[in-house]
Amino acid sequence: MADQSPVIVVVAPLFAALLAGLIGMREKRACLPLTLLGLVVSLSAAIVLFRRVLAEGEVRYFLGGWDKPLGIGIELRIDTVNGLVLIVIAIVSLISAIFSFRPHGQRDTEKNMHFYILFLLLCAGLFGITATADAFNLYVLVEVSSLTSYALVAMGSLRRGTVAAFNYIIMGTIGASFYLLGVGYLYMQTGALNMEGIRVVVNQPDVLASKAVLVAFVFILTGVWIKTAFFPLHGWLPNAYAYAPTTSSTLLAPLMTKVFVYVMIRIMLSVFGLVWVFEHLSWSHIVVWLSVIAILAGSIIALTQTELKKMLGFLIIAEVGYMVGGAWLADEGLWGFKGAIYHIVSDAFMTSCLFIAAGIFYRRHDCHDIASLDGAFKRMPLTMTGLLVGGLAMIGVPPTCGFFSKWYLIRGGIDSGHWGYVVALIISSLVNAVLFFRIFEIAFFGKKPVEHADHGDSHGHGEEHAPAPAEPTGQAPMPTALVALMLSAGFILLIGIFNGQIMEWISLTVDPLNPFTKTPPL
Amino acid sequence: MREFFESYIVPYFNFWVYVILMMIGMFAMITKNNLIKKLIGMSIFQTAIILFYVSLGVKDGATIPIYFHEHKEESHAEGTSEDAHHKEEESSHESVGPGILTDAERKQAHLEAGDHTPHGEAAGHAVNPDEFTNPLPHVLMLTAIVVGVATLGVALAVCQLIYREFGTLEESEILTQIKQSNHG
Amino acid sequence: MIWQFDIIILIFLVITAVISLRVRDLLSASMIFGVYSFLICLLWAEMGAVDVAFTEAAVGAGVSAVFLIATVFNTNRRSSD
Amino acid sequence: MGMRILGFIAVFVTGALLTYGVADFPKWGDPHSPANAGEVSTYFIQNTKADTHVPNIVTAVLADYRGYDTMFETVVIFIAGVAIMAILRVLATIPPGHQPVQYDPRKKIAYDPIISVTCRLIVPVIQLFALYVVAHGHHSPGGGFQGGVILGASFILIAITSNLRSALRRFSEKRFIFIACAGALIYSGFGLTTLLFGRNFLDYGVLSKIMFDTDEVMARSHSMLGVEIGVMLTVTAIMFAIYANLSSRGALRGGL
Repeated sequence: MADQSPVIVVVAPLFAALLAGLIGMREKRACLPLTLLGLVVSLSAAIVLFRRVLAEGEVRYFLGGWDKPLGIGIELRIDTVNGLVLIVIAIVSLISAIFSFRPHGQRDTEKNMHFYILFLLLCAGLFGITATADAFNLYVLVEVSSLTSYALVAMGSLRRGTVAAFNYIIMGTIGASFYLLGVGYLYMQTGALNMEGIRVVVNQPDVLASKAVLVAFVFILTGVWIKTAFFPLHGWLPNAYAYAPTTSSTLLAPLMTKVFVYVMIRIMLSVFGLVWVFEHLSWSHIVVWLSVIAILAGSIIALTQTELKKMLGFLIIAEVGYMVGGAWLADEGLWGFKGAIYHIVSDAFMTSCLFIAAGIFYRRHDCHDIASLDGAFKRMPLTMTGLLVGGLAMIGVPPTCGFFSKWYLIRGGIDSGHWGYVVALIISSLVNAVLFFRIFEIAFFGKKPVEHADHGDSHGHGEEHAPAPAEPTGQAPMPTALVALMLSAGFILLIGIFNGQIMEWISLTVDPLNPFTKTPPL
Repeated sequence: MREFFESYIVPYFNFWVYVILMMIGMFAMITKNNLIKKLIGMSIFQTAIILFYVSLGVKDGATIPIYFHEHKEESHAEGTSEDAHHKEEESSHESVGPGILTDAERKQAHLEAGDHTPHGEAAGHAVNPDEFTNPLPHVLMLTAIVVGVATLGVALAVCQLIYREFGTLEESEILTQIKQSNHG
Repeated sequence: MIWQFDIIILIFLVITAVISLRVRDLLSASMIFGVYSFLICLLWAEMGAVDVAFTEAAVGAGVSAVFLIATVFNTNRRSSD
Repeated sequence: MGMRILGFIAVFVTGALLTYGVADFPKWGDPHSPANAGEVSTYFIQNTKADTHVPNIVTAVLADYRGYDTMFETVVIFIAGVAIMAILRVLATIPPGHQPVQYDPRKKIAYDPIISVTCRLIVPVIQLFALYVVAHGHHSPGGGFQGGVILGASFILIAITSNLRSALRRFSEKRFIFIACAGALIYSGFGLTTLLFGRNFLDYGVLSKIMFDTDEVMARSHSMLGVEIGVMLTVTAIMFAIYANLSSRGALRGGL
């Protein structure tokens, strides 16, 4: 079955979702095992696939067997970059599934079946986005993942969540439609939908000057930026993630924006080609300055937030700024570009870790305020350790992956001479340090007075008993949630330690396409 | 003026209308106060894109992308070639665009060969592509229409949820309510 | 494909789009949106995209107008703009 | 007001970009524009018949060449249904302290025998037509989506003209969830079967091994029909599910 692994990664969650729909009506408890099963199959297929990619190079898979001429069918193409992203998606969603044991913060708890179906289909959509090499198929899968995420956000119990979901739908539809429009322009100019087919035509001399291709690029980029929440287009993100149910946000926050950053990178790499993007277009200065604005704005707005999840939302916006800027640095060794890909991997785990920690706190306190973490270290040492690891990674402290991704990005910035970007990165790290040390201070020393008197009596109790008064759910789910947190914290450290290996894998794909070293093959 | 009209407006009329519809839809999505109106704007926005795609596939003098019917009683291998043959003869009279018509024998041989190779590499230039509208945009747009109605349905459900929570669908009133609940 | 016909439908299309966004009664807006969908379905049939036209007739003019009307009935019929 | 200005700016920028692009367009109806004369679309027009034996090129491309897209399109519909049920469906009792908005009691619409009897007569015809659309999708416009929507619309018609309860008696919630899942499973099941035979996902040709007296080409044609039936089931169930939830505010009681 190793030959079929590209498609198994994508369809395993799909089958699990459909079976969950059939079985879940009668037996609600079957949903979670099915979810885990589907994701484990995906993960193992992704690992098999990645080993195959390492052994024999790029893997191409033609659905329906339509391989000749290129582009009549739909192609999945896996190289080391998206092989890596597939594994990351599988692991993060598995962690989130473990965390989701007894979901919290939804309007009614009776809807476990619906939740898991949507959860699995979101994973299927993200896997599909990552694996595909067809520009239109990408659109369909973007809609699969978007529709599920709208629903996952709207399932929240908070009143404002509904409005956030509506804004998300409007912005998301504009983004996806812009992408579709851009693909239409490309199709008009090239007659192809396969990414490779488009790239070959776009790089032909007589098409290079085409205005329509330029417009297509702008539309695709804007559409993808809306989906990644790049700064001026970020409006939907903070509320949607902050008011989504806890479990949904542990899946959406780490994956949605990262996968769309990956889409941007894939478009630069495969649809237009780095030669076109960096040498023909030469817009990298503009985009890097935009990303500098995004980083600074995200960090500064995060400083003003009092709610933990909302603060994390703005930090995501700053992180998206890192990745977009890094991908456009256009330095000689493409360190920024590779650093951006590495940052996708590390940021997925960082965000996962932080949102899981925030989810545990929310479940405990029914309150998002940072001030409510007062003295939390004594009550929940393990959770705080997880938050500590996540926070240190966000700041960029050495053994964690956050340090290394910043290292590569800064190296790219220095090589390309974008000092503004380097300074913004450092300022943002300092802001992160301020933010997280503020939280740690509150949590470790309990400096602030207790603001919520009704929560006061839970002080001094151990982690395993005495639920907070406002919290109807019991303590049973806590161990799995902690396992999930520890897993993501562990991965943060692992990815940090093995950063050299991961960069090597990324270089396998990116270096041959580097337009600055030698003429790359079209 | 007339020249401008003939060279810029008429040949691109579909595209100009698509630009206009798209701007109308997008403007409504961003500025309308009523959420249902926003959704109508969203649908118009999406149909504008579909209009663009379908306009791409139009060919002057081409027919709909369906082959002429074959006779059911014939075995399919023979039926294909002969019917394609008939069809080609019939439609070549009306074909307006410059045709790349090949002789019947070659075509027949190609089609018969093509019947046995599922990937159809041997089935060469049997049918003149100028005779049929480009089918690919149609396929893509079927998907887009379905996606559009799915998004509309989910958005309407969220609208009803908002109405359940806030009692209104006017964005300004919802925002005031949120502000009040934040202060209160 | 008859371009005169095409242009007439396209002009009507813009008119119905503007009206359905201007009308303050949401029920009317939904109905006019149905008209819009039907016109666009006509346009596609005329451009040779029969399958798309069929789908649009069933989905756009039929079902999505019904969905809109169902929501309007369950919420508020008046719109401020 | 700020939103209005923002909207003007966004629309103006988009419009300017679009206008900038239009100048570079091929003329409308040009048979030799890159899209129309491209290798891909030419291939479809020339080889569909030999490859799949389906006269309707759109159906063939939809269900075979780009069948993976269509599978996810079905999944999109399925997601829409599940999402609406997840968002709107009122299953549990409303939690204490949560006060839903009171709705105005609407006027009862009088029972009209003419409408009700006419619809009883029309509904079977509509359903028959829907099945025809699906079955004849290979030869004429139509296929799973169109047929499914029409079939779903016939149930919606029952719900509108008599009431939601009598429609739900024919097509209960459990049943539509089941049918929606089953439809999507039929589609992906075709893919899984081809995988089990060792060919690529959705490569229907290999199914000639289990289909009686068919070669690979006819196997593709028949599999497409099977796939379209799966699509029809999902679309029918979900269209009705969406209507039932939207019209009754998720209570599946009352309705319009």
